[in-house]
Amino acid sequence: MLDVAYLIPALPLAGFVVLVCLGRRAGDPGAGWVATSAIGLAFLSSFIAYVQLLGKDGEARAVVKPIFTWIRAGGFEVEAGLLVDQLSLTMALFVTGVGTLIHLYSIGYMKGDERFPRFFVYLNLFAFSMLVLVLGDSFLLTFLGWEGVGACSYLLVSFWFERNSAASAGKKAFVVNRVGDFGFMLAMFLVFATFGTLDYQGVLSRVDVLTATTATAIALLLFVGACGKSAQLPLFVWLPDAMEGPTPVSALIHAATMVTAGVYLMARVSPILALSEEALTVIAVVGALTAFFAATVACAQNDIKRVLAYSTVSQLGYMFLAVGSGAYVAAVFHMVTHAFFKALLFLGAGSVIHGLHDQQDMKHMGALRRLMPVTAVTFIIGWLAIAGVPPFAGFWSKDDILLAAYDKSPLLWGVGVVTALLTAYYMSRQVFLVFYGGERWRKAPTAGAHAGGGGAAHDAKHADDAGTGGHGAHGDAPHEGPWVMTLPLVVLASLAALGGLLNLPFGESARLEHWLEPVFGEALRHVEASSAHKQALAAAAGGAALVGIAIAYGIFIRGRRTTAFEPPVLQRAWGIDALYSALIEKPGHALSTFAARVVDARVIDGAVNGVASLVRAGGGQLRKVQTGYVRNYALGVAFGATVLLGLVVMRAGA
Amino acid sequence: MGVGSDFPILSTIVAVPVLAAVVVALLPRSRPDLIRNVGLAASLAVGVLTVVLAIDFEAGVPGYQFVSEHRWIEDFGISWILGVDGISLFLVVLSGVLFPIALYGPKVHKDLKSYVAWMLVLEAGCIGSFLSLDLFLFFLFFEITLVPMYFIIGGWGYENRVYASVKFFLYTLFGSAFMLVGMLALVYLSAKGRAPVTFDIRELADRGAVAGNTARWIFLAFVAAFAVKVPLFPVHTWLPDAHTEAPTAGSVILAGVLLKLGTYGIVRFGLTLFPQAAVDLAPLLLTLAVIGIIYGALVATVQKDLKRLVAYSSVAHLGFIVLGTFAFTNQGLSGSVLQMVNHGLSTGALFLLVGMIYERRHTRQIAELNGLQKSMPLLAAVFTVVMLSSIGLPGLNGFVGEFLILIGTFVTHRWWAVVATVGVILAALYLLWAYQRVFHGTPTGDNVGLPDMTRREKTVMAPLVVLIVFLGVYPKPVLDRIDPSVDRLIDHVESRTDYRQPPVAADLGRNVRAAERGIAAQRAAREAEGHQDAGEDHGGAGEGGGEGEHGRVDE
Amino acid sequence: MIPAVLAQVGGTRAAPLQLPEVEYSAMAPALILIGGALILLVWVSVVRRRPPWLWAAFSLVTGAAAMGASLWLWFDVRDDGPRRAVADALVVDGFSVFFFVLVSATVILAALLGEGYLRREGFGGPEFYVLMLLSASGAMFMAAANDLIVVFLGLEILSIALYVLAGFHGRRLESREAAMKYFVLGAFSSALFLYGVALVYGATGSTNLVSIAQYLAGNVALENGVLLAGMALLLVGLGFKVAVVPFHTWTPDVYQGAPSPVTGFMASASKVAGFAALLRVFFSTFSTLRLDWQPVVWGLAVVTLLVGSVLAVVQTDIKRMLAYSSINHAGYVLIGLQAGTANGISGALFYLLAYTFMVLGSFAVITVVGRRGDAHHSLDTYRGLAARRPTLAFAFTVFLLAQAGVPFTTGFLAKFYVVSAAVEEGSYALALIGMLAAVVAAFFYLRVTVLMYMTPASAEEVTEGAPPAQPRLRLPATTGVAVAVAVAFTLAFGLLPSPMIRFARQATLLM
Amino acid sequence: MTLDGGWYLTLAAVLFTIGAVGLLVRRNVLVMFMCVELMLNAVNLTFVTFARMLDDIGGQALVFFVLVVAAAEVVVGLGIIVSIFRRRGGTTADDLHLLKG
Repeated sequence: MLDVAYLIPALPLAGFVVLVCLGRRAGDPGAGWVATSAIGLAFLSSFIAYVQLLGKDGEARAVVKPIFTWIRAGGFEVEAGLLVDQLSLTMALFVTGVGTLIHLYSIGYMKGDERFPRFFVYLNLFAFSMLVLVLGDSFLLTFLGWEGVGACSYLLVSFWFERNSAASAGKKAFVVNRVGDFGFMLAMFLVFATFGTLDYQGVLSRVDVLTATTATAIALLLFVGACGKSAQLPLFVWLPDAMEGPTPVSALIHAATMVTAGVYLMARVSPILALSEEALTVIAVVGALTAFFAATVACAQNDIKRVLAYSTVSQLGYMFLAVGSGAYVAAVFHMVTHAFFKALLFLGAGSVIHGLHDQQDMKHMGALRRLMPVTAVTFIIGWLAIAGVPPFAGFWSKDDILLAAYDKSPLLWGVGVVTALLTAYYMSRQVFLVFYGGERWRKAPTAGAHAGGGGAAHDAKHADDAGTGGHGAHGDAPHEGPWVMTLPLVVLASLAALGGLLNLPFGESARLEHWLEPVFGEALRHVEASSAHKQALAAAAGGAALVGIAIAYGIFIRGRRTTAFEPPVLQRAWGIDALYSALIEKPGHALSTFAARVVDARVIDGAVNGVASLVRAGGGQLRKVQTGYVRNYALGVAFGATVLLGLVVMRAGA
Repeated sequence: MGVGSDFPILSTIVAVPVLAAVVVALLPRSRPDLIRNVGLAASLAVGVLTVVLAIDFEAGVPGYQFVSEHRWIEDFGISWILGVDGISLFLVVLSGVLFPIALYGPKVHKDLKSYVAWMLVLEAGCIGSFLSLDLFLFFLFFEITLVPMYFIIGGWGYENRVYASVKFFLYTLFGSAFMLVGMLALVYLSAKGRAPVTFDIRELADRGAVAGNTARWIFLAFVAAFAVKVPLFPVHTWLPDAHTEAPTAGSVILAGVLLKLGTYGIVRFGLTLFPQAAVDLAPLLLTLAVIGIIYGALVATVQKDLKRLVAYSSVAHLGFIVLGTFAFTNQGLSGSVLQMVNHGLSTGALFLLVGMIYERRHTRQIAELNGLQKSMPLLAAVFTVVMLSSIGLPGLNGFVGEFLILIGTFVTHRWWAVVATVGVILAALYLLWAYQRVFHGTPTGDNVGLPDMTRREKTVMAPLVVLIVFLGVYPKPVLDRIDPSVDRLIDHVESRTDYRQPPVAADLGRNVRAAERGIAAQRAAREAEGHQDAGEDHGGAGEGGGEGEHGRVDE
Repeated sequence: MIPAVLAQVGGTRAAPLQLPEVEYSAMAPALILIGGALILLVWVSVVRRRPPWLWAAFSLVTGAAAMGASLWLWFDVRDDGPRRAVADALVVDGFSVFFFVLVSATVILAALLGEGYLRREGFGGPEFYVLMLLSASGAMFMAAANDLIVVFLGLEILSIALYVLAGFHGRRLESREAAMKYFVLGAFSSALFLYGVALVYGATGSTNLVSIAQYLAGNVALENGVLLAGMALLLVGLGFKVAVVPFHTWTPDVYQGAPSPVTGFMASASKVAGFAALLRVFFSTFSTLRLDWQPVVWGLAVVTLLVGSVLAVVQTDIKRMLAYSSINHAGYVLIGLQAGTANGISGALFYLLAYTFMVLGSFAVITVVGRRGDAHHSLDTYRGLAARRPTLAFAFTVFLLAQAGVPFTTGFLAKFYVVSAAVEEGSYALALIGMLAAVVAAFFYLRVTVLMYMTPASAEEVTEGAPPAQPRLRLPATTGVAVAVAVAFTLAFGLLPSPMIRFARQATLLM
Repeated sequence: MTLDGGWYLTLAAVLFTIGAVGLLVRRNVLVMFMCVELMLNAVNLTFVTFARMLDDIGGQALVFFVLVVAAAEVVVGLGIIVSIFRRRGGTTADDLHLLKG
C-alpha cells in the first residue's frame, strides 16, 4: 500500500541526478522538460497517493513508509522514512502542483540563459528537498529537507552570481536561515534528551511526558527555526533581498513553498504547542506583528517584486497568527491559497518584467493591461484573491484566520483587520501602477539604472540572456510571453479564484478541515461562535479589503498620482537592516578582527614567538660570558667549583 | 575478497609505504615517471588494503581486530602491537584514501623523488599511529610523522615555509615532551609491585593503576601533546602558518590525517587510560573546545588568505570533535570519530580546490580573486558541495558527525552544546562569504578565462565528492563499525568511574524505537506485503544493539 | 698499582717483596693501542717515506684488534665474572669492557676520518694516529680504573695527547689557540681533580674505589666536610672533562678550533671516558652518599641541559653549535646518573653509545664540508647542500635528527632511556626539563636542515669571503665508510635496539 | 715543637688557593702555568700530610705519580706555548681570543 509515496520525492531526485549527469548536454529547453516532467510525475504520484489514502479510515491515514536506517549511534537512531498523512500529503500535493506550473513557466522565462540546465538542476533538487521536508517522518529528516531547501534557495538566489547584489542576497538568505536553524537544532536536542527519539510518531504520541517548561522551550525553539525559514520578525530580512533571484524562484521558493515550511513545522508539532499557552501566544503575537509590519513596508515599495516579497512576509504572518490561535487548518488553508495566488502574482510580475526587459520599478510601468492581456487578467485575479475580496480564495482563508484570532484575542483580530486593509491598499497600488495609468515605461531610463527599494535590478547582461529574441533593446512594446508562461498563469488564476472551495465555512463543505482534523486532534481549537457573529467578522474583513482598494483607487486612478504615502522609513523597512548592521554585523566584524589581529597574532602567537625570542635573547646574553679570554673561562670553572664546595660545606654543616 | 586470517594485514599496511619509500630513494632522479608510478602504486596498494580491511572488519565486535603482536624491545616491555577497532578503522581507511589523492593530485614542481619518498614515510607514520596498541610504538609513529611533514612544508611550501615548518615541528615537539614524561610516569606507576613494565595499552587500561591527582597530571601531560596536534585553543597558532605555507598535498594530509592524530590520541589514550581524570577534567576541555569553535570561526571570518581561512575553519571543526569526545556519550563519541573522517574528507578536498585555484592564479589572496565561477563552473560546483559539507549541510557528511556530537553533548553538557551550536551559524558565514568573494561577481583582470578542472583534477576530486555524499546519506555502515567500540569505551569509563551515561543516550532511545516497532509490527500484520523488508532490517538492528547495551547495564 | 704495592710493603715490613701479578690479558685492548702507537713511532723513525694511508690502515688494524680483544673480554667477563688486575688498581668488569668496545669503535671511526683529512690538509706523518691511539688507551684506563689515582693517570694520558691533537693543525691560528686554552684549563681542572683525590684520601684513608666504598659503608665518615669537598672537586674535575656547565667553558672554543676529526674524537672519546669514571665513582663508590650528590647532579644536569641548548641556538659556526649540543648531551647523561639506579646507569651507557656514533658521524660530515684548510664551518656553508650532495646531506640530517631525538634513531631511544630512568625514580621535573631542552635543541638541529634543504645555495654568494661558486665537495672513501657505518648504526639500532640495550644493561649489572 | 697535621693541610689549601687565584689573575701564560704547578704541589703536600696522619705510606707514594704527570704536562705545555708564541713578542694569554661566543 502507498508505495507510490516513495516516488514523490524520488522523481525529482531522479530528475536532479539525470540533469547532473547530463550537464550542459541536457540543453535548452531539454533540461527544462526533463525537470518539469519529473516534478509533474511527482504530482501525479502525490495524487495517486491521495486517492489511496482516501480509501482508508480517518485514523489509519497516517502511514510510515520506512526507507533505511540513516543514523544510529548508541541510543540515538534515525530511520529515514516517509510519513504520509493528511498534512504531509496536502503539502506534497500543492508543492508538486504549484512546482510543476512554475517549472513549466521557467522554461519560457529562463530561455536563453547561459546556465539554463543548471537552473533546472537546482529546481529539481529544491523540489526533492521540499518534499523530504514535508514527507520526512522525523524531525531530523525534516531538518534535512529544511536545510536542503535553504541551500537550494542560496544557489538559486545567487543564480546570477555575476551581480554582487545577487551573491550577497543568497549568502544573506542562507546565514539568516542558519540563525533560525540554531533554534531548530536546539529544539531537536531537547526533544531527543526528553524522548530519546526524533521520530514524529515516537514524540508526538507521548507528549504527555513533557513538563510545561520543556514544552514551551521546544515550541519556542522550533518557532525560532520557523521564523528563519518563514521570514518572521525579526529574521525576515533575507526574504526581500532574495528577490534578486530569477522570478520563478521567487514564486516557487519565496512565496509558495519553502517559506511556508515554518508553518508546516508548527502544524506538525501541534500536540507540543498545545501544551504551552505561552508559546502559542508568542507565535500569535509575532505573526500578527509581522503581518502588520510587512504590510506597512509593502505600501512604500516601488520594486514590483519587493512589494510582493513584503506581502509574502505579511501573509506568512497571518499564517502564524492562525497557528498561534490554534487554528492549524486555517493556517494550512491559507498556506495553500496563498501558494496559489502569490505564485500567480509572482509569475505575473515575472511576465511583466520579462515583457519590459527587466524593468522592475513600478514607477516605470503602467497601462500594461492592453499589451499583456493574459498577464493582466490573471494578475488582477490574484490581486482580488490576496486582497480578500469575496469569493476569491484569499477571502475565505483569511476570514478563517481572523475568526480564530478574534477568539484568541480581539486585539490580534484588530491588527489582522488593519493588515487586511493595508494588504488591499498596497496590492491595489501595485495593480494600478502596473496595469493602469499612463505608459510610463516609454520614457523610462535604462532598465536597472533606477533601482527600486533595495536595489533589485537585473543587469543589462541578463536582459540579453533572458530576452526571448527577435527584439532589441528597450523601446520595443511590452509583449506577452510564450504559452509555457501564460498557461501556468491561467491555471493558477483559476485556482486562486476557486481555491476557497477547499474549505468553505458552510456546513459539510469544510473539506479541508475534515480531512486534516485527525492530524491535529485535540490541538485544534474550534471557534465556538454563532454564525451571526462569524458573519459580522467576515463582513468586517471584507469591508476592510474594499476600503483598502477604494483608497488606492482614489489615489492612483482618480488622483492619477504615481506616488502616495511612501516615507523613507518605510521604504527602508523601518531601518531594520541598518539596525542589524549596526548592532550585529559591525561589532561582529570588529570582534573578529580583534580576535584575529590582536588576540591571535599578538597575544597567542606573540607569546609563542616571544618564547622563541626569549631563548634567542637569553642565548645572546649568555654567550657574552664566553669572552674568549682563557682566564675568564678558568674563572667560570673556579666559580662553579666554589659554588659546589659551598653547597657541600653547607650540607656537611647542616 | 577476504584475506586469510593469518595474513598480517596491519603490518603490511604499515610496511608497504616504508619499503616503497626506500625503493623510491634508490631510484634514479632522472626517472620522474617511474618514481611517481612507484609512489602511486604503493599508496594505492595501501588504499586497497585499507578498504579490504574495512570490509573484512567484523562490524559487531567491539574489541581490537587483526591484532598482530611481536616482541620488540623486551627490556622496556615494548612490543610491536598493531590492532584495529571501530575507532581507528576509518581513520586508517581515510589515510589510505587521502594519500594516493594527495600524491596524484597536486603537481610537484621540483625534486619529485624526495617528495614522494617523504609522502610515503608520512603515510606509514600516520597509519602506524592509528594502529598502534603499544604506547611506545604510538609515540614513535606520532613523532616520526613530524619529520616528513617538516620536510614537505619546508621543501615544497610557499614564501614563509621555513618559519612555518620549524614552528610546526617545535610546537608539536613541545607538546610531545609532556606526553613522553607522562607516558613514562604512567608506565612505571603501573608497574609498581610485581607487575612487569609494559606499554601495552590494553594491559595498562586494565591495571588502571594511577588515580586521583596523579592520574590528572598524567592525563594533562597526554592532553598537552594531543591538544597541540588537534589543535585546541590556545595552542593552535602553528596550524594556520603550517597550512598556509604547506604545498597542497601537505595541507591535505595535514588537515586530513595529521590533525586526527591528536583527536584520536585523546580518545584512544586519554579516555582509555585515564577515565576518571578525563571525566574530572572534561569541563576544562569542553570549554577549550567551545572556545575553539567560536574563536576559530570568528578569526576565519576576517582572513584574507583563502588557505588561512580554511585552516582556521579546521580549528573550529576540530573543536567539535573534542567537544564530542568529552561529552562521554555514545552519540558524542561516535560523532567525534565519524567527524574525524568527515573533516579529513571535506577539508582535504577544500585544500585541493584551493590548490587548484592557486595553480591557476598564483595567489591565495581572497581580494585578488573574483568571479571564478564564470570560467570554472565545474570547479565552483565541486567547491560548493565541499563547502556545504564543511558547513554541515544535512545530506552531506559533515552534518552527521556534527549533529551526533552536538546531540551527544547536549544530553550531558547542555550549555556547552548550545554555545557550540552557534558555531554552526558562523561556519556558514565565513565560508559563504569567502565563496562569494572568490567565485561570485564578474571576473576581472587575471580571473577572466581560466581553464576549468582538468581530467586529473576531476579524477582526484571524484572519490572525495562521492564519499562526501555517501557518508552524508548512508553513514550506517561506518557507524555500525564505530558504535560497538565506542560503546565499549564508554563502558570502560563507566566501570572505572562514578560517571553514568544518561539513559536517553544509552538505551532509552532504542527502547522507544522498539516500542514503535511493536506498533509498526501490528500495522504490518495488516499491511503484510509492504513491510517485509523493513522488518528484517529492524530485527537485525535490534539484536546488534541489544548485546552491546545490556552487558553494561548488568554490571 | 704501585701505591698498593707500597702499602703492602709498609704493612708487612719484614716480608719479601711481593710484586703483584700484572694480568696483561685483562688490559689487552689498552695494551694493544699503546703497542700500536709505539710500533707506529718506531716504524716512522726507521722506515722513511711510506704512503700515508699505511698509517691509517695500521691504526685501523690496531683499533680492530683492540675491538676484538674487547669483545673477547666481554664474553670472558660475562661468563667468568669481573677480573681485578694489577693489585686491584684496575677492574675489568662489564662496565669497563663496554667502554673498551666504545673507545675501540671511536678509534676505528676516527682513523677513518683522519685519513681523508690528513691527506687533504697535507700532513704525511703518523703523529695524528700515534696521539690518538695513546689518548684512547688513556680513555680505557679511565674506564677500567679501580683507583682514583689511576683515574687521574688515565685522565692525563687522555688529555695530554688531546692537547697536542687540538693544536695539530699548526697553520691555523684557531687550532693553536684551542690547544692553549684546552691545555691551561685542562691542567687547572686536573689540579682541582687531584685535590679532590687528596681530600677523599684524607677522609677515607684510601684511593681504591672499592676500599673507599667499603669504608663509607662501614663508617660514618668523621670528617664529612673533607669527604664531601673532595667529592665535589672530583665532580668538578670529571665534569670539566665531560663538559658539564659551568665547567664547560673550554668546550666551544676547543671544539671549534681543533681540527674537525680531532673534535670528533675528542667529543666522543674524551666525553665517554670522563663519564665512565664519573659514573663508576659516583654510582658505585659513592653510592652511600647518594643523598648528598643527587641534588647537586640534579642541578648540574638542569643548567647543563638549558645552557647547552640555549647557547647553541645563537651560534653561527657549525662546530661551535655542535659543541654546545654536546654540552646539552652531557646533561642527558647526567639525568641517567641522577636517577642513581641501574636503569639510569645503563641508560647513560646507552646514551654514550648512541652519542658516539652520532657525533662522530656529524664531524665526519663537517670534515668533508670544511674543505681544504678546514675553514668552512659557517652555517652558511650548508646552504643548499642537499641539492649538491643529497646523500651527504641526508646522512647529516640523520645525525642531526637523531641528536634531536627523533624516533627510529638511537638518539631517541637514548633520551627515552635516561628519561625513563629519571621518571622511574620520580624525578618528573628533571625529566620534563630534559624533554623541553630537547625542544629548544631541536630548533638548532632543524636550522641546519633548513639550510641544507630549504635554502637555495645562491644566497650564500652574497656573504663575503666565500668563493663565488661552491667547489664540489670531495668525499674520501674512508670518510664515506665512517659516515655509512655511523648512519647504519644510528638507524639500525634505532629500529631494533635490543642488542645494544642488553649490552648496556649487562655492562651495568656486571659492574 | 710539633705541628698539628691541620696546619699542613691549611698551608696546602692556602697554597692551592694562591695557585688558583694566580691562574685567574695573571695573563702571562708561563706564569699561569707555574700557578698550576703550585697547585699540584699543594696537592702533593696534602697527600703527604694525610699519609702521615693516616700512617699510610700509600699517600706518600702517590706524590711520585703526581710529579711524573706534572713533568709530562710541563713538557707538552711548554711545547704548545712555544709553538704559539714563537713568533710573538710576549706570552700574554689574552692575545688569543679568536674563539669566543
